[in-house]
Amino acid sequence: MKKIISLAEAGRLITDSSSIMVGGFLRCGTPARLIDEILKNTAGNLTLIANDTCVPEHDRGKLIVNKRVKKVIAAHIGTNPETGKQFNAGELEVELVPMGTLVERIRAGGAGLGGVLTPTGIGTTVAENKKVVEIDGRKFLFEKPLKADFALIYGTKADKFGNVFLSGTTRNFNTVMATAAETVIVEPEELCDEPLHPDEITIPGIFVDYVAV
Amino acid sequence: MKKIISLAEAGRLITDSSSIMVGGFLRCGTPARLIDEILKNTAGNLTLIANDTCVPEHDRGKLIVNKRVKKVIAAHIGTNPETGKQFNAGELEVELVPMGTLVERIRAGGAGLGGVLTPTGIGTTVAENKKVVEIDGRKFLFEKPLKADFALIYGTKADKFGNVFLSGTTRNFNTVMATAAETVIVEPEELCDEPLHPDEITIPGIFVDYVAV
Amino acid sequence: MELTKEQCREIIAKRVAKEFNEGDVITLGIGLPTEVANYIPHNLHVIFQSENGLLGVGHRDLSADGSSKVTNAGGIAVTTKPGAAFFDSLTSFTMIRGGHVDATVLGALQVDEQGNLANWIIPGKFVPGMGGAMDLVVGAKRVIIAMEHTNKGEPRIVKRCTLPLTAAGEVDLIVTERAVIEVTSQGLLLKEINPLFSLDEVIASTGAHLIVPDSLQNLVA
Amino acid sequence: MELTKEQCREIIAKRVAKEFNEGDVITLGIGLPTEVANYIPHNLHVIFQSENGLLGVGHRDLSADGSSKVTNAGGIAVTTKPGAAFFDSLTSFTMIRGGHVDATVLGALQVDEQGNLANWIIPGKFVPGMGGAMDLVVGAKRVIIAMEHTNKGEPRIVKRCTLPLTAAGEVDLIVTERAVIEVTSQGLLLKEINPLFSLDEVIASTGAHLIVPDSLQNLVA
Repeated sequence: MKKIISLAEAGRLITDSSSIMVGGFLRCGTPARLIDEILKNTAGNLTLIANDTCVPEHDRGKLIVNKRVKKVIAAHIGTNPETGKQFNAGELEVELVPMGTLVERIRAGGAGLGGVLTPTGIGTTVAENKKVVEIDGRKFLFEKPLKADFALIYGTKADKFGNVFLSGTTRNFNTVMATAAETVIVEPEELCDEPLHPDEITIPGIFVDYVAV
Repeated sequence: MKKIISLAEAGRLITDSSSIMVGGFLRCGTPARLIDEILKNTAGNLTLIANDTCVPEHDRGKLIVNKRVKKVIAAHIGTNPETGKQFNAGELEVELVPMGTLVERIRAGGAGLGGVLTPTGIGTTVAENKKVVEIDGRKFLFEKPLKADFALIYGTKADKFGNVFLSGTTRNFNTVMATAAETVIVEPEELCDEPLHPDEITIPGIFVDYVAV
Repeated sequence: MELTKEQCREIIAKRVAKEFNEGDVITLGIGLPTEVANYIPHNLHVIFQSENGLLGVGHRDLSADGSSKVTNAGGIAVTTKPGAAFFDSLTSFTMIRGGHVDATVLGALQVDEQGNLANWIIPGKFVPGMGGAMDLVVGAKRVIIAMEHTNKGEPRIVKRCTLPLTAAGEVDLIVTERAVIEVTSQGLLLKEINPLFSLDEVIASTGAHLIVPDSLQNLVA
Repeated sequence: MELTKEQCREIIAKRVAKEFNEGDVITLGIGLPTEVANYIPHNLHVIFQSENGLLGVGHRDLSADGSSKVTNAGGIAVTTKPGAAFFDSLTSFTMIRGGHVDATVLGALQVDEQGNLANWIIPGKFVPGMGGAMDLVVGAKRVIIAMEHTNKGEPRIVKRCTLPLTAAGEVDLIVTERAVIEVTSQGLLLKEINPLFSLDEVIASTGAHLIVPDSLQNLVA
């Protein structure tokens, strides 16, 4: 059985200077209520790892607006003008990573691999100061694994064993982030009394530490 | 729409000296009827990439017994004594790969990555003649991607778009092999008239070339 | 000949829409490339892949609100076509980087004679991030650039990109309102020209050498 | 003291079964390690992971035939426990290699003072393959070796493995019918001894130096 905790308790787990991975692609499949709980507390200096920084009014976008983040690692920040503003003002560090590289780096962290060898970014500024490896006549960029203190995961349904089902395009980064953090917290839309059917599980409970409701 | 073909037609696609990936973990989740079709034809000198060589009486095990295979790449061959016998007689080449490395090498092939950096095999004979890379003080083995001419995939259900659902522990290597071959053939237990629900798809149809019934 | 921005976009989107084969899997970039979907011939079945995790993108779902569970890569709620599949970002980029997407259509700031593409950084301007574009350009079997021929008269097709690259040597075809140009190992091959423009006009508005074949086709949008 | 093979296996399996904590995820190797599942205390909830793609392995499913869709890594049809999950080999080894499995129990041919493990090749004999063992030993948080203390009188716990390694320096604990031994940076620390054997007997049947602490516990199976 996984520890079922309240959203408030979950929010308090995130402390100053934590690194947090947050699932979601813009507003789709993102643990919005967990973010709101973080905002009720004082945790700042966070490192935010996410596909994007959403929009200023929603979930992880609000972490930026409220200046809780010191560094962003993301593939896209264009939908949240506040991210660019703070970056330009020197208040926020931003590491832009190609989306396919970001997801592979997180997977490497979660799967115990030493890194990623990707053709993406070769010949671009993304390759600057990185090792380029030639394999069978083609160039690949070595990219490092990514891990985090916390992963905040959205679930369409979850059970008490921590198993998660994700519907539609809500899967996005949630599945892979659930493997790559020290503490994984799921915010399900629905907590089911009965266990999910083993065939319909998107994230096996083994990866999940807390279900926050 | 994917080309729906007969099992017999599918079997004839496999020609001499092809490399074939075959899904399945022992007898579970393996395209047994496709193998039988190969055996009805003359294709030999095959390179077989699979988790194991099953047992002599079943599916890919029969390919070994019938001497259709010149090389095996697998994690385990112990359940098919014929594999060891042919290997000892110098009739069959065998490359043993740790299971987790095998699945990652196939994934790298399918996902366009340059290879795998794994801690598995460091300090063992598996590391012989391979590049060892030190990353942040830990040693990782560089392993090459694997691709094949054909992937023979089991499906519990499939639809006409090539989408596949896999039940129970039949997923095993089927999901990843479907990404890593030039031509991917699925043998479903059931071909559904209606499309599968997008949420219940284990292998998206984009990876599948033929559904054989 | 002066065309409005809207006319340019329509010509480009319509022409790109003719580039596909039955069953092709296509990922469209945001902006102009998205409009290509509106002009696919009705008897041609292609499948649109959305990098956020959807194969079989339908049309905009006007009944959905901001909390929709099925969106495209722009965050817009969409419907799905029969045979659609949902998947995670890992699988999405296995498709994209692994060569399982037949074609991608992207916009550009600059494209050059070597097929280099620059479409993500304008120096001095805010950089929104490359998103999935770098993976798409490297991984898709065919990279089609859909863009207006010039930027306020300034050539976008150049000898050598001066802006930071998105990917090196990956562009296959350039479609503008004036011409269709193929990137070959010999250089940029002019394939079609919009009869609204003269050959001289096209050459003059292009910052790179164009190989002009004897049999130049009309660009039919 | 002479124990039968069955007695040895029962002592070892029972003793290993006490090594787990509530909620632990455990992957058992084939052979003797599999028997550990039979002795887990009833009030302790642990989850068995099977490398072929199952979390929450139940017992042997006697109602199933050879075509069962739910098997363990030995190909045996099994039932599932409430909360079970199915997944593919990729996810299975993400769990295993990524450090998400709390403990693995494996057999051994040799283990040495540095925690090196040899359990997959006997020179001159047929090599069945390492299966998932190399990944398990490298990836599981805790590696427990469950084996008979000697092989027909020949020590299995040695100074330095002479057989080809499965993994280097990954073993944490060795449980035999005679003793429980921890692998430490100082060497092999004798923790418990089966009262059926004298300390001299244990030392004599071990091919490596054993650190013997003042407070030596009884091995209670």
